[in-house]
Amino acid sequence: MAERSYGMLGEFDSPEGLLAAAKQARAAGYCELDAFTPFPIEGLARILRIPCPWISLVGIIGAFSGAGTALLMQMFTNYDYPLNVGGRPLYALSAFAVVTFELTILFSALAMLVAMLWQNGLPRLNYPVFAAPRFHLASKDRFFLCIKSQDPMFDDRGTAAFLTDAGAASVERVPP
Amino acid sequence: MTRNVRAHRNQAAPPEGGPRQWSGIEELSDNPAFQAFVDAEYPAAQTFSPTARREFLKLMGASFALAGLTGCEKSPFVAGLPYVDQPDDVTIGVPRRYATAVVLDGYAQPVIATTYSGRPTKLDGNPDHPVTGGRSDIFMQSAVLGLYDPDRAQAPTRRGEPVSWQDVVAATGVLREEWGKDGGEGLRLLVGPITSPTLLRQLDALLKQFPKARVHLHGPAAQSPQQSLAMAAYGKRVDLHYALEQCDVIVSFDDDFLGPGLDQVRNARGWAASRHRFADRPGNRLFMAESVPSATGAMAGSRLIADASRMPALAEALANALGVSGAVAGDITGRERDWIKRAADACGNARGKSLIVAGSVGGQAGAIWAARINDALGNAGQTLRFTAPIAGPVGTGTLVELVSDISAGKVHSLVVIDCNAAYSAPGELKAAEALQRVRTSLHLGSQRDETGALCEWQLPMAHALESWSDARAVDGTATIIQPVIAPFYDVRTIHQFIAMLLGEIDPAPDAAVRQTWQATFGDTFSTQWKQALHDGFVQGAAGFVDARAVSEAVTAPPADGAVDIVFRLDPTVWDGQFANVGWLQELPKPLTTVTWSNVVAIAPDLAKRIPVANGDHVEVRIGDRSVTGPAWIMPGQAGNTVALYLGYGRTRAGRVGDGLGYDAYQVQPSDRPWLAKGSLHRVDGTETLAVTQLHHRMEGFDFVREANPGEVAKQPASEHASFYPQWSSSENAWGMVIDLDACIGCNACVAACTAENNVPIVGAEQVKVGREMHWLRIARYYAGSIEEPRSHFQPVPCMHCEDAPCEMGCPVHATTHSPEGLNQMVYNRCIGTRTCSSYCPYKVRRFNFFDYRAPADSPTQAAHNPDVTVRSRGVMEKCTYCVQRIEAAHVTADKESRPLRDGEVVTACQQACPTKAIVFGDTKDPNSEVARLKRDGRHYVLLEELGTRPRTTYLARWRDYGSGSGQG
Amino acid sequence: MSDHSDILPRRQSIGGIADQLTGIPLHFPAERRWLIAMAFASALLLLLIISVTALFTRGVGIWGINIPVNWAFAIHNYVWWLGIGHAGTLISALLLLTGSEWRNSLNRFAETMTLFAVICAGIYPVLHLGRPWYVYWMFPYPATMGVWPQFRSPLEWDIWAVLTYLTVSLVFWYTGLIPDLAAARDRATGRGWQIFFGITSLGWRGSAIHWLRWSQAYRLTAALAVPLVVSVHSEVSLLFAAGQIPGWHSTIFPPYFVLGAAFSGFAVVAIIAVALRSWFGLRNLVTDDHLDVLGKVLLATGLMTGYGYVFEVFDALYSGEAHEMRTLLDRVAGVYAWTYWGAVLFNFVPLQALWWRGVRRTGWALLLISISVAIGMWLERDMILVTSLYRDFLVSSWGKFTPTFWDWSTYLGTIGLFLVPFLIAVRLIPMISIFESKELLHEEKQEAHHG
Amino acid sequence: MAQLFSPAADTWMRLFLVGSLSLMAGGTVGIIGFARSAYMTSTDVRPQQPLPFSHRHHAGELGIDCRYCHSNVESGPQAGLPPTETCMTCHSQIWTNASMLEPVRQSLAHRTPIQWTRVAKLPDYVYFRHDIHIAKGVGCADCHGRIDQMALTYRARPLTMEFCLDCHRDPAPKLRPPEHITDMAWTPPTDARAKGEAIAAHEKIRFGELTHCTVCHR
Repeated sequence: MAERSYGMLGEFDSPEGLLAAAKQARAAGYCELDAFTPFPIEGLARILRIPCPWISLVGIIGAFSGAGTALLMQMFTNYDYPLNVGGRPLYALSAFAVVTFELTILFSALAMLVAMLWQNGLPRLNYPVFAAPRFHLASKDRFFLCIKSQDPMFDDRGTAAFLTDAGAASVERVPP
Repeated sequence: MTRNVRAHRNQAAPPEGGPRQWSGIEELSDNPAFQAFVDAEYPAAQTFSPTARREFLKLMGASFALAGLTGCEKSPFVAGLPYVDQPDDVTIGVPRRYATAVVLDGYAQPVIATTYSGRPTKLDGNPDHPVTGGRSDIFMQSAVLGLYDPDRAQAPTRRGEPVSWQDVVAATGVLREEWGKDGGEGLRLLVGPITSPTLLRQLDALLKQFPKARVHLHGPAAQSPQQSLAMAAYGKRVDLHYALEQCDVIVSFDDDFLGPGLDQVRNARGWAASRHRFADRPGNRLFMAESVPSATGAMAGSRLIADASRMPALAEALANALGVSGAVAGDITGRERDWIKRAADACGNARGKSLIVAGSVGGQAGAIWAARINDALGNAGQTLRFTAPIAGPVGTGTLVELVSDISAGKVHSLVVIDCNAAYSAPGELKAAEALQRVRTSLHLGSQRDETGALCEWQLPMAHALESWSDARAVDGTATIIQPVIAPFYDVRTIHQFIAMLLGEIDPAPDAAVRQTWQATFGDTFSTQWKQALHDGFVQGAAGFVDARAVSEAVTAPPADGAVDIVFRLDPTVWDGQFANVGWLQELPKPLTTVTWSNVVAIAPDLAKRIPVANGDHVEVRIGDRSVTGPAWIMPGQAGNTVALYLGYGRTRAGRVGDGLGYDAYQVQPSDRPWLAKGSLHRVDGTETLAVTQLHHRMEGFDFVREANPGEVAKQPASEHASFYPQWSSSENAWGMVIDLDACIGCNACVAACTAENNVPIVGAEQVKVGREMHWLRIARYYAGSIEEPRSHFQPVPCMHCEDAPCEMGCPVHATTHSPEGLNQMVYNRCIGTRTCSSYCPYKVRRFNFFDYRAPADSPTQAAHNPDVTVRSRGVMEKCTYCVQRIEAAHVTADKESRPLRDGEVVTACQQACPTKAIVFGDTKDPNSEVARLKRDGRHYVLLEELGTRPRTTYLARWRDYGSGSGQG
Repeated sequence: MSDHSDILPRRQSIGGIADQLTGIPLHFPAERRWLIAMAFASALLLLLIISVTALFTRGVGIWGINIPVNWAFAIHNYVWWLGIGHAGTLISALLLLTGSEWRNSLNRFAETMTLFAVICAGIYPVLHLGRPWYVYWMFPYPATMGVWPQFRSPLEWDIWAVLTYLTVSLVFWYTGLIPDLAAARDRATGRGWQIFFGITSLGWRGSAIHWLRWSQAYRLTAALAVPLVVSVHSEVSLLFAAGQIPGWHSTIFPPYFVLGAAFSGFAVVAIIAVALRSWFGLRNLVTDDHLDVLGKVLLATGLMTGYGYVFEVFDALYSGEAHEMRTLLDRVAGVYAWTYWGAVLFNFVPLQALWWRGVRRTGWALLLISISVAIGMWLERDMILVTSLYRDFLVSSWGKFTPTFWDWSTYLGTIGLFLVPFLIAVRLIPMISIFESKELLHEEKQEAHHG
Repeated sequence: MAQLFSPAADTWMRLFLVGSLSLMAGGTVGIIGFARSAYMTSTDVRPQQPLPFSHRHHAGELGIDCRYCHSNVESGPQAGLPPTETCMTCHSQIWTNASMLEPVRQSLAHRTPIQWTRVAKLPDYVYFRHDIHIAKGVGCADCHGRIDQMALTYRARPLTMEFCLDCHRDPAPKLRPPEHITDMAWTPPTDARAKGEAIAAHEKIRFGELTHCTVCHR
C-alpha cells in the first residue's frame, strides 16, 4: 500500500517530555515505537521495551577466535619449519603470549564494530525519517518520538492527535 | 691437498693446468658473445675504457660468480660458458692448490696457493716447509691482494708515455752497446735484498759482461741488525738464527723477535713450542727490556721499561752480573738492577738453554754484549746458530755511495730493480733529486711508484704469483716459485728483464730459472725439478757455521738530554711496500689498534709534560730536518723515547695508500737509521685517528684471566643447568679454544679471516665511526698502571653460544642454531633489524651499513672466495667458524661414508696462527685437541655469568714465576 | 550549586554546543593561523620525504649508528612517539570506564593525536631496517622460501602490537565519531559537506535502539583498549629488557615504560588542549577546570615515572651485578650523563610547579611545562638506548654515538608527518565530542534543576 | 530536511564495501599464488639457445648417459656444461657439415666457448652440490624432470627453496639405488619409503640435519 506512511513523528524539546510521551504511548497500547535523540537517554530503552543487545557475546567469540588463531599460527609455523633458536623451546608459550594477547583484542574489537553496525543496519544513507522536515534537529537539541505505521493501532489522524496531546511541539507525518 | 705437478708447464702454453683456462678467458675477451654475457652479468663493464674492459674480462673467470644478495624475484636465465676443451684434471668449482712462494724483502715466504678456475684467492703457509710449517703472517696472507691491485703498473712507459716491450728491447740494445764500450763504466744497478739464486747468477753474469758496473743495495729492512750488527758482534758476515724451541730463558734487549717481520713465523713457532711444553707451568721465561712496547714485550713475564739509549748499558750490566770479562755494571737504577738480577739468575740456571738477543736500537755495543753473554752461557751453537748470509748480493755498494757517485757525475745509466729508493731513502740523502740527474734510468717494479715515476723507463714487473722465479726462506731453504696464474697485464719477471739486459730478445719466463736449477740438480734435473715444484721447496737449509763473539769490551755512549727517537717499520704496511693493500691498511696495528695511519708514539708522562693528547700533531726534529704526525700516548713506553713508524706518507702508492700518515723517512738519518737523538714539540692541528678499540683498561673485570705456574688443576666437565630442554646435537659439536698465553697479537688470524671470508674493507672514515667489518677482533687490554702496564691480547670471534641471545632477537629466522652448534647467519634472509647485534654481549656481529662491496669493475673482485657469499648492503654478518670449510669436509667425508676426522676441518684463523693459539674441532670427540684443551686447567669461559654457553672459550695466561697474583 | 563546581559552564544551550562545534569544520574560523601552521608542517613533512629518500637510496649508514650503538634515533623516536600515542586511548577509554566527566572535552583530539602519533611510531621499525624492502618477511605468509617469522623475537611482537593498537584505536575513535558526524551532516548546507558527512556518518539517525547497541560496543571496546595500551608499551619495553645488556635487563621496564608513555602522552594532550582552545575560542568547553585536572594527572604520572627512575637505581645497586652498576654509574657520570640529567631536569623540575592550583589553571604555564616534559621524555628514551649500548660488557667493544644531520632530519620530519594529518583532521571533524558534551551539560542542568 | 541520498546510494555503498573487502582477500591469495606460478619460477619457457640441442634425441633416443657430457657431476659441485671437444667426439664423425652444428665448429675453430643459456640456475647465495646428491641417491630426474623427453630444454621444477625443502625434510621416498641415478624412467617402487630408508641408512644420511641453514647458505 504505497500511500501508507512510515510513521508519525512527534517532536519534544526535552528528554523528559520524550520519556513522558513514550510512557503514555505504551499505556495507550502502541508497541511499534522508536525514538530519535541527540544523545542516549537513560530509561528510554526500558520504556520502549528494546531487547538487550548481544554485542558483548560477539565480542567474546571474537576474543576466543583471536586467541585461537594466534596460538595455532605460532604453533604451526614452528611445527612446519622447526629451527633451534638460541636453545629456546620450539613451542615457547611464554614468548607466544604477546602476539596471542594482541590478536585477542584485535579480533574482539573488530567483531564488535561489525556486529554493532550490522545489527543497526548501518550504513543506511537513505532512510524515511530523514525526509521529515524538522528531523535534522534530532542531532541538535530536539527529541523525537516515532510511532511506526505497522503498529496495529496506527492511523494518521488518530496518532497525530495522540502525539499532540502527549505534548509534542510539532507533529509530522513521515512519508514512506 | 692436490698439488699440480704438471703446473710448471702451464705458462709454456700446454693444453692443461689451472692457468690454461685463464688464457682461454683472455682469448674470450674480444668475443662479442662473451662481451654480451659480461654486459648482462656485470653492467658496470659497459662503462669501461677498452683497456680497463679487457683487463676486467680477463679477470672474470667464466665460472666466477659475483655473489650478490637478492630476494625472491623472478628467477632469471643467465649465460653459461663451458670450456672449449676441459683439462682432464679440472673439476669445475673445486679449488686447486699449488705450492709456490711469495717474496718479502727478497726472502721467500713459502705458500700453498688456493685457486678457483685459475684465480688465486688464498695463500697459506706450506705445511711441509721447515720455516712456516703451514703457518703464516699478515704479509703472506695479503700478498694475493697485491696481485689484483688495480693500481699495478700494467704496461711499459717511457717518460709516462706508453711504449711496447719491443721498444724496451731496442733501447736496451742501444744501451748495451754503449756500456760495452767502456765495460759498464757509469752503469749502476740499485736492488733490494736478494736471495734468488737465479737473480744472483744473472747479476754476476751481468757484472762479468760489464765489469766496471756496480750494484748498490737498498731496502729499509735490509739494514736490520741481522746483517749489519752481526758483523760488529762476530767480526764476520753471518746470519743469526734463534732456536727458541730449545730455550728455557730468553732475555731480549729491545729485540722484538715476535713482532712483524721476516722471522716472525719461525720465531713465534719456536717460542710457542718451548712455551707450552708443560700443562701445569710455562715452558720458558721471557725477560724483555724495551723502550717502545712491542708484541714481545707484551708476552714477556718480566718487562723492564728503559730508554732506547740505555740498552747497551743494560746489556753490559747483565754481562757483568753473569761474570763476562770486562763488563762493568754502570750506574743503573734500582728497578733495572732488580730486573737484571732476576734475568741473570734465570740465565745462570739455564746455561746452553738460554738466549740473549739485542735489537737494532742497541747498536753495536748491545749486539756485542749479547753475543759475548751467549758465548759465556754456552748458548752459541745451541740456542743461537749461525749461517753464512742468506741474502746477497755480495760486495755491493750502499745507497749513500750511489747518491754521492751520481752527484759526482759518475753515473749515466741506472737500473732500479724492485726498489723504491726515491721514497724509502733517508730524507737527508735527497735520493729523489739524485735519481732525476741520471741520464738514462730504468725502473722495474710492480708499481709506477715514487721511483718509477722519476725514471725514464718504468717497466711493469710480474707478481710472484704470475712469475717463474726462485728465492730462499730465512733459513736458506730455496723455493722454486711457479706461476699459479698467467700474467693478465703486459708484465715481465725480474729474470726476463735481466735476460734482456744480458742481450736476449724475448726470454721465456722460466728459462733462466730452469737454467739455474739444471746446474744445481745436474742430470736428475727433471725428477728433482718436479719434486721441488710439488713440495714447494728444495730440501736442505743453509749449513750452520761457527762464530765467536769479538772479545772487545765496548762501553755505551753516555746518555745526553735529547729525546731518543726510535724508528720502527710499520707493523702492517711494513716499509711502505704494502701501502696500497687495503687489507693491511685496515688491520689494526697490534698495540695501538690504529688503522690507515701511522703515529708518533710517546710515553704517558712525556705527553703530560708537553702536553698532548692522542691525535694532536707533534713535530719531531732531528738535526735540521723535521716531520709532523699525530701523537699516540703509548702506555708502557720509556719516558724519554719517541717512536716513529716508517712506511706511510706515500705519494704514488695508488688509490688506497696515497696521502696517509706522515713520512718518517724524511727525518731518518742515514748513518743511524734505527735510533737517533732529537726533539719533539706540539704544533697546531689535531686529527681523529681511525682506531678500532677506544678503551683499553679492563675496568676491574676478568676478561683476560691469568694463572700462576703450578697452581692449576684439571677441570671437571661442568654440566650446565637450564630450565630449557636440551636440543639434540648431531655427531659433531664444533668448538674453539683460544690460548691467551700463546697469542702474540700478530693479526695473522684476522688477515686470514679477511681473505677467506670476503670481509670487506670500509676505509678510514667508516672505521672512525666504528663500522670496521673484521669478523675476528684482537681485543687488547692493559692491566696495572699506565706507566708500567701488563698488556694482553684476546682474539674475539663469534662465541657461537648454545643459548644465543642474538638468535632470540631475530624476527625472521635469519640467525639460528645448527645441530652442530654453529650460530648460523643467513645473509640472504637478513632484513637488517640489527636486534641480534644489540643483544650480543660480545658485540662480535658486523653490519653492512652501506654497500661495502668492491665495485664490479675492480680487479679485487677476482680475489673473492666463491664459496662464501659476498654480503650486500643492509645485512648482518659475523664469524661462521668457516662453515664453508666444514660443509666441504662433510661432503668429502659423506661421499666416502665415513665420519669426520679430528683436524679435517681447520678454520682460516687456526690455520694461520703461528703459535697454535687457536684450536678448533669437535668437542664431542674426547680425543680431539679442542676437547683436551677444554679440560685444561687454564680453561675458562668469557662472560660465563651470562649463561650464553659459548662454544668459543679461552685458556688463561701464565703469570711469570714468582710474580704472585700481582697484576691481572 | 555554583557554576564552577561543574566542569562545563551551565549558561550555554545544548543546541549552541552543536552549532559551535560543527561550525569549526563547516565554517572554519582560523583560516590564516591554520595556513601558517600547515605551511610549517608541510615543510617538515618534505624534510622527512627527503631524508627517507636518502635513507633508502644510500642505506642506514647515513645515520650515526655503528657497532655497538646500532640502534639509536630510529628506535628511541619510535618508543617516544608510541608513548605519546598512549594518552589518547588512556584518556578516552580508561576515563570513560571510570566515568570521569572531564574527559568529554578532551577525548576526541586526544584520540586523533593518538592515531597520528602511532603512525609516526609505526614507520620507524620499517625505516631502521637494513633492507626495508623485505619488511613483509616479518608477516606470516606462505612464502616460497618455506620460512616463517620468528615469534620469540620482541621485534616481531612489535609489529603485531603496533598494528593492533593502531587498528583498535581507529575503531574506537571512529565509533565515537559517528554520532557527531551525523550532527555535522545535519548542520551542513554545502552539498560537498553533506555527502562527506553523510557517508562518513553511515546514515546515523540517533535511534534509541541504535544508541543502546552503540553504547555497549563503545564501552566494551574501551574495556579492551585499556589493557591493550598497557600491553603495547610493556611489549615495547621488552624489546630492550629481553636483551642481556646492562641497563636493559630489568623487570621494572614494563611499568616504567607504560608510565613514561602516559606521562609524555598527557603532556602532549595538554599542549594540544591549550592550543586548540585558544585558537577556536573553546574556553566554554575546554575550561580551566579541564586544564586543572590535566595538570593533576600530569603531576601524578610524572611522579610515578620518577619512581621508575629511583627504582632503576635501586635495581642496579641491589642486583650487585658489576656490569649493571658500571652502566648506572656511566649514566649519571659518563660521556652521555647530560641525557640522564637532562631527562631528570626537563621531566621533573618544572613539573613541581603543578602543585599550585594557579599554575595548573593557567594555559601558557601548563603549555610550557608540558613541552618541557615532552623534551624530557625524549631525552630519557635516548638515555636508555644509547647509554646501555655504547658500553655494554666487553671493554674492547665499547664505542660512541654521534647523531648525524640525517638522524635529526628524520626525527623532525616525523613531527611534520604528525602535524599535517592532524591539521587536516581539525578541518574535517569536530574536535570535541558533541553529543557527549550535550549529555554532560544536560545532566548538569538536571542536577541544578533538582536541587 | 530532505533525503540527502537516493535509495540507490545504499546499494552502491554496500557494493563498494563488499567489493573492496573481497578485492583485498582475493589480491592476497592471488599474489601468493603468483609467486609459485610458472611465470615467476620460469618453468614455462624454453630459453633461446645458440643451437637447438635436443636432450630428447641425445639422452632419449640415442640413450647417451647424462654423465657422458656432464662429466663433472659426480666429482664436483657443478654438473658442468660439456666442453666443445665433447660434442666433437661424435660430431667430428657424424653430421660433420650440418649447418645446425655450425656454432660448435666455430667454437672449436676460434676456441671460444658456445654461449649456452643456463636453464637450471640457482641464486648466488645458494650452494648446491651435484656430487653429494648423486652420491646419496638423488636422481637427475628428481630436479631436472624428464630431460629425455625435452626437445628443447626447460626448467621442469620450480627450484624454489620450498622445492628443495620438500625433499630435504623427508628424502627417504625419493632416494634411489645408485645404478638408477641417471635413469630417467625410474619410478619409485611401491615400498619406496622402506627402500629409501635402507639406502639412507647405508649412506649414513643425517635425517633432520638437512634443513638447517648452512647446509645451503654460507
